[in-house]
Amino acid sequence: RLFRTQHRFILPLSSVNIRNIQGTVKDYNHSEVRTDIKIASVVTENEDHQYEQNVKDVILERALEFVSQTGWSVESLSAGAKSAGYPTITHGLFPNGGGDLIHYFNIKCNQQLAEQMKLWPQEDLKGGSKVPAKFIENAIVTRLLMIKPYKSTWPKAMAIQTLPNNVPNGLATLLSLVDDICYHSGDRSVDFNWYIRRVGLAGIYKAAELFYLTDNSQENNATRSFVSSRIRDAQVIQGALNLNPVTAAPQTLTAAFVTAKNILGINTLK
Amino acid sequence: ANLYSKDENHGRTTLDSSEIKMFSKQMSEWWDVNGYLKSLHAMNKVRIPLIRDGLIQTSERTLTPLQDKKILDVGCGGGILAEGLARLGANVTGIDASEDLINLAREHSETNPKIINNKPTYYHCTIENHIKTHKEHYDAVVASEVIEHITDKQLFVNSCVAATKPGGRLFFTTPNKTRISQFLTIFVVENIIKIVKKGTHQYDKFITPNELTFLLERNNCLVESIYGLFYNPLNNSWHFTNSQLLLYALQAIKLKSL
Amino acid sequence: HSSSRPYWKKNPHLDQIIRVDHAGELGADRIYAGQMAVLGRTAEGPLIQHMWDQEKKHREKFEQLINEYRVRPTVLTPIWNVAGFVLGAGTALLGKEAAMACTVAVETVIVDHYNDQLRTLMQDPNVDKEILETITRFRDEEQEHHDAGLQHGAEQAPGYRALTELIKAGRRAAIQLSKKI
Amino acid sequence: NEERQSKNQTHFGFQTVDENEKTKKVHEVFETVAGKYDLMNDVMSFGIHRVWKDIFMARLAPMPETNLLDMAGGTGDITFRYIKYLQNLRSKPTEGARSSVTVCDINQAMLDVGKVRAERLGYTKESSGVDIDWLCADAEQLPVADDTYTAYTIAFGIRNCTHIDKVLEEAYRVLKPGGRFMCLEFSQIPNEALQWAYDQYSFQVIPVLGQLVAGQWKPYQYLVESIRQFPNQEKFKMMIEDAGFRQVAYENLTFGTVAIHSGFKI
Amino acid sequence: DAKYKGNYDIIIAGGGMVGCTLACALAKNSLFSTFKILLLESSPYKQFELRKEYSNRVVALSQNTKSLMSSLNVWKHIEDMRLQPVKHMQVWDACSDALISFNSADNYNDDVAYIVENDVLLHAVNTELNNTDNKNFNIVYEAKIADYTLPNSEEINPKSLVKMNNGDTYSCQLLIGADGANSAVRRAMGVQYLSWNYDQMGVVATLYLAEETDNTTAWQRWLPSGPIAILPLDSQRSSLVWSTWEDNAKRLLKLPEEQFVDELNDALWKQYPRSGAVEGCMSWVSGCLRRAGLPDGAARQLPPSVQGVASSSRAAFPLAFGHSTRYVANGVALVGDAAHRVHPLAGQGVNLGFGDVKELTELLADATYGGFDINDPSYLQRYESNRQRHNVPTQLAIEALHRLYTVDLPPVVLLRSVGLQLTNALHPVKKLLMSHAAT
Amino acid sequence: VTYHEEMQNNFIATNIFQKALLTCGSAVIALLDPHRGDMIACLGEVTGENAIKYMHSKMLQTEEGQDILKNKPRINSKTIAFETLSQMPENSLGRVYADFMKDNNITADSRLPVQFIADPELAYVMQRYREVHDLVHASLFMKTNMLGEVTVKWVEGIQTKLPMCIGGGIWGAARLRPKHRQMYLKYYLPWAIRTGNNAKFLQGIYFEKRWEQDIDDFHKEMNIVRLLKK
Repeated sequence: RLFRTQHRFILPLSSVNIRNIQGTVKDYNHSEVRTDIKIASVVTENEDHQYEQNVKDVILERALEFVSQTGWSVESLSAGAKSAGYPTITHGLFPNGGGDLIHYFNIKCNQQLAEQMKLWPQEDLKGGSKVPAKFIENAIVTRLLMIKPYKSTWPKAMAIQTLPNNVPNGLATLLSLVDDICYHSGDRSVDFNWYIRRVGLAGIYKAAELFYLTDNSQENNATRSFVSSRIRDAQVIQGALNLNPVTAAPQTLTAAFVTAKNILGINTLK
Repeated sequence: ANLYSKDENHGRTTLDSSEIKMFSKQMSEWWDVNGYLKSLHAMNKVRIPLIRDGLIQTSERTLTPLQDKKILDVGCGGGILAEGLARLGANVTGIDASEDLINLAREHSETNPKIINNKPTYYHCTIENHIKTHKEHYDAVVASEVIEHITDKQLFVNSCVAATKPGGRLFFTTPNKTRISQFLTIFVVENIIKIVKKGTHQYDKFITPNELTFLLERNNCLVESIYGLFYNPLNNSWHFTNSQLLLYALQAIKLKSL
Repeated sequence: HSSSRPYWKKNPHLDQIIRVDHAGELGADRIYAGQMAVLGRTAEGPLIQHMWDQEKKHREKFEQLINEYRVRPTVLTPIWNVAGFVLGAGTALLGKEAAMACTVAVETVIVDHYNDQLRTLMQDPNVDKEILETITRFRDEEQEHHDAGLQHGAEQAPGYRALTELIKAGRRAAIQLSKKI
Repeated sequence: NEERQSKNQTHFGFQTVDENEKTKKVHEVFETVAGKYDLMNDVMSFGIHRVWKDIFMARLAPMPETNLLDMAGGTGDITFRYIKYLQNLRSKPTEGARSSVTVCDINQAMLDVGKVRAERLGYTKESSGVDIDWLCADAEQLPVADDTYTAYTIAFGIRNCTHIDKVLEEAYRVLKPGGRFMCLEFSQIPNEALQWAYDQYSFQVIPVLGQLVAGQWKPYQYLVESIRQFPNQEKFKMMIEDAGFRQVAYENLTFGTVAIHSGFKI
Repeated sequence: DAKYKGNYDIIIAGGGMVGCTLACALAKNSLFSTFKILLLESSPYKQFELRKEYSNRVVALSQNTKSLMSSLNVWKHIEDMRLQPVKHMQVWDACSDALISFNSADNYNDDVAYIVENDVLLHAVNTELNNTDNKNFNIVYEAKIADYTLPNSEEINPKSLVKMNNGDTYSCQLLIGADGANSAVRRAMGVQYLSWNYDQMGVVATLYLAEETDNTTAWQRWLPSGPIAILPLDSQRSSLVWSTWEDNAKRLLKLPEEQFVDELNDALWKQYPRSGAVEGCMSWVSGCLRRAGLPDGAARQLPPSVQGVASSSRAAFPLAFGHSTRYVANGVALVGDAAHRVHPLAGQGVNLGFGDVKELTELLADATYGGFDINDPSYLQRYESNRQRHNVPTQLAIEALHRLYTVDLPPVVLLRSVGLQLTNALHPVKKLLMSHAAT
Repeated sequence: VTYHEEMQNNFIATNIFQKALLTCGSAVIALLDPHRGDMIACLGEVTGENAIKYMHSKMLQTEEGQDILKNKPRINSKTIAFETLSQMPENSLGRVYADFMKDNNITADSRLPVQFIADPELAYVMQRYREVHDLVHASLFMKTNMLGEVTVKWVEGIQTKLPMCIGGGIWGAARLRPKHRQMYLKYYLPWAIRTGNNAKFLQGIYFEKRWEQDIDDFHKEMNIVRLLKK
């Protein structure tokens, strides 16, 4: 029973993989950890993982169609599995149930947005404002419009995302969304600004998301104006702090140190 | 004439042979403003105005306020204070027990361009011998950072007062004899920040303001004022303070003889 | 290559390396700034300036790497800014030797840290050659700084042993922290 | 224990016996224990084993059209929960989408107890809308064709099987592609202190309870020892993966006293 | 060689108001009668004659500056020409009408400030300079300075060298940089100059008031785009200092006169949208103040309305913050804008400069009177410490006010309005402010 | 198979903690549900350690006792030929025992093995006590109802000092019906105490050798006075 052919039943991708399990006859009662085949299996490990991920993605993709009837729930997943050719029980692949479906949907939309943003022209920052407002506005609004088909069930989805076991995934997709937007809008900051910009943008996106759910003006230009006004607010606040402490830190620090010495009266001409 | 005769004071002398040897060793760096004695140089910033304002009370300021005032600098060492006062136009006489220092002082006063026409005169003798020839001769007698090196303090003060004209003034600056001053002016200064040579000061030779006042009042003098002095090593500057725990400057006036 | 890899797929290994090295170089840069602020015009001025310029180049390189690999910089940048400056200025105030001792301590930690990283990077077969080469070059330059510090009387600093141990411990803690957050 | 390497010996609690003798002994143990089974379960786990089984079924979350093989499910605990779960599902099973469950056990006595109880609780084919049938078979050789079931559960049973890997392979064989394997079993507690306390409780108290409640000291001694013999979560997960299952994950309940292992045949 | 024009004790680079005043203070001091002092002024000498219409560059002098000027009896010359005392100053916030007013009554009825045109002040100082009997003092006009070579920090008696474009070189013991915001002396010193610009410009002009009043009140209104100040010149005319965003300032300059005047009146009178919460809070606070018997800021004078602007008197200058971390180096000192530069919203820029002059002259006098060199390090260090102790807090305060008043988000508006009300009500706090501004 | 192997087979090692737990548990269950014979047996074994040592020493004193300990005879259906006993002469001990078993339809086998006593000698003594218990009933002509049981418990308790017997005696008496209690106090208890003190050590009697002995003669030998209800 040394060699086992790993059966692939629904072949979303072509490669048949022989997962050879070396090592001595399995003696299950000994507790040695299988270190000897670590490196070799790393390669096969990835393929395996990829295959399993593909299966899950197929089920999730199919499940999306059922969201309109049964919402972001285990039922949709089960129906999705069924339509993908697996038994209804296979929804068990997703421990968080609806949460995993939403997570998959977020990842998919983020990737689509990233693809689109790559094609958009870099906005040249004329004038004083350092924040590429137009670019960010387009990005947020495009991302929000992706929710359109599931707009009716999205409030429920947001509620599910606040469940403790779904929060990490929710945060991860939000951070990656915001990171993509900042990166493609040209932000190359390497210090605390990195956090200020992303947190600000995340705030704006979440507010816009809530607003979008209530906005039913035709092709949602109410949301668009909401987003642009929030971005302007951010600009004003940043304007007020125009010398934001982080970038000037090195300069101000030395200056403050020397001035303090003078004021304390311990200045010397050296 | 040899001004250096001991017998008249029946064996007592303010001469301290071990102290003399030590001072001459420092002669080379004496005049380096940022060098070894930078604290002494910095002290001019407070003691010269103190002496100046002590002697003349006018609001009108001139470049040479101490014009034709005869001042005696006791223990003048290399002449740091003497030259400073000379710059203000005073007719300064400096005396010190160390011959090398006196030679150094004479030599330096030649090089200082600012006092070309008002060089102080230096004598190598002790105060008690000096008053033999200059009794009640000076408008002011200054003993700055001297008395804490003298063993026979009473003789020293008597001689200083004797050298002052009646109505003249005496100025003393010296560390106070307190534990704090011992810790700071001896231990910290000499061992840690090392700006004064080890062994310069001995605690038992310090004198408190009350003792000095007592000695002066015994010699018919009235102590006009005592200011505390504080040295900030970070930027080498002296300041007047009201606490006299560390060092103090004392100003006294010799009353007209009855 | 501008990587648009989704955030959580990145190699956490590389992610941490670039983040912690950037934090380290930022700290070193601020330490030298602190030393320059105090000893700028003294005899050691040019030496410190030279070392500072090199550190600046290191920091810029890592900032470029951060953008290239879209790495999240450490959230503690403002703290390292201030801490680095205070450490540099603080030790410089204690005297020239203390500043050199600080440099020696900091550089030893950075050199060891780089060596560890090189060891781990060597193991990973498909690692990016450019990063490997950069870290090796920086490690050598830091080694120079360390030796320069020693030549300029680091040992004579008052309480040399205690001071260096303290700074080393601080640096290691900083490295651990920057790895995580 | 090296001497086990001689002719295929296996462990029976801490004693080492011949393989076939183990099956006889297990049989015997179950005979004596069957009667007091539930009472003893409650006493030993202070009633928590019911919660474990509820959580187990919640994790399985069966949907209509599921046909479950409940291995070692003699007394029917899991099966009855399965049926109740399906009945509670909001969506009415569409026609032709009937779910089914096969209760299988090596021990006929347990099955009989299960049958009696099924009647009593009214879980019959007609009333519950779920086809139930009972099968007395050994988990290591199931008289069942390949790819028949969509779900395979085994609660507190696999520990008593002689060849765990054979059981897993059988499970893999009988499951349909996409089918799910789930196992609820005693396991090791990762935390040392808790493990020590658990050991004291298991070795000192449970046999005495057995003696007091069921008048049997030895079977419960065996029960506790077999728990210690069972591979820990990590090793058992590897065994499931070796059997071919994928997406294998485990979840500790009550600090690891009991663990739910799950795997998929995709 | 021929180009060497001799050694001076003090060389003052920059003949602006502060530079000339310092030169005058040194020349008139008897202590320095024997010192050779040189003033280098880049602009050519021009005869000044008092023209009827006012120049658009004015400055608000504090009591302290007045006492300095009168000690140099320059004040007499200014009074002979023209100046306008300010007896009452009113500052209010456009977004919330919170108000603070300073009047001479609270300040032992000395005037709050004096509005003087720059040229008048400069001329007064120059007249005083020219008729000193001090032979050792001379001025070089059209002195285009090429570069400075300053001594390094170790030298005992340092000497600075000043080289002109035409090759003339002067040397001096003490070089004083009074050459304005981008001071060449400061650059030569190589000290760190912390500066950032405000993306704002100060629009200045001479305005004709609608009706003739006894014009002794200075008005300042905080608009969201920046403060607009109306400083009294005489009974019909006032001077405008309007700090606003750069593009807005450029637009204002290009506007035809009527539109400019309308815009001006608009700025003074227009009601800005008010947030309910701020209103509620403000009225509650003023209620409490009234109950406590304190002035609640309700009594207010209405600002004048502007009828016209003097043709071609409109100009604008960029605004920036600047702080030189070191005011002194070995044998060098900085005074006035060369060392610090602030936003004009408090009109403190030039007063700080005159404060520097006063301090520096006093310290140099102390040094000389004590028999020390003119460039003695300890006295220069004391000058730097004393002045930074006064200037840096003032600069930070002005910077904070500027930032506070550029953000028009409701919470910030509420904060500053209540703050203004309270400072206006608490008399001691107001006095403290006025005394600090006066020194 | 010798007693040792059998004993080893049944023996369950228990430490003090387990013994304590067993004592309380079995005591409680025995009280709540007297039919749980195994609980009573278990209680006896766990608490009777010293008493068994005392019985063991008493048996060693008589020569007959030593024989029992040496041979370790067992009383169960295999070692007792029920038919031969029932054909024994009317008044013989064997016959009395056979009739007693027939009347209460008990067999010789219903005795539980000793599980918790480590030392095989003592374990045998306990085993012997259990197996002989019915014989004592028969020989004292005490029926197996509660009254008879309590009385035998008193006799055995006095002779063997087993805490379980004494406990059983007290507890059993408390549960007697009023009528029985009255007789118990009047006749049975005093008789039991008298018999317990005067009679020979019953455990030390090698019954298997005395099947033929006349019952009255047996009583005389053992100094037992039969209780005749007035």
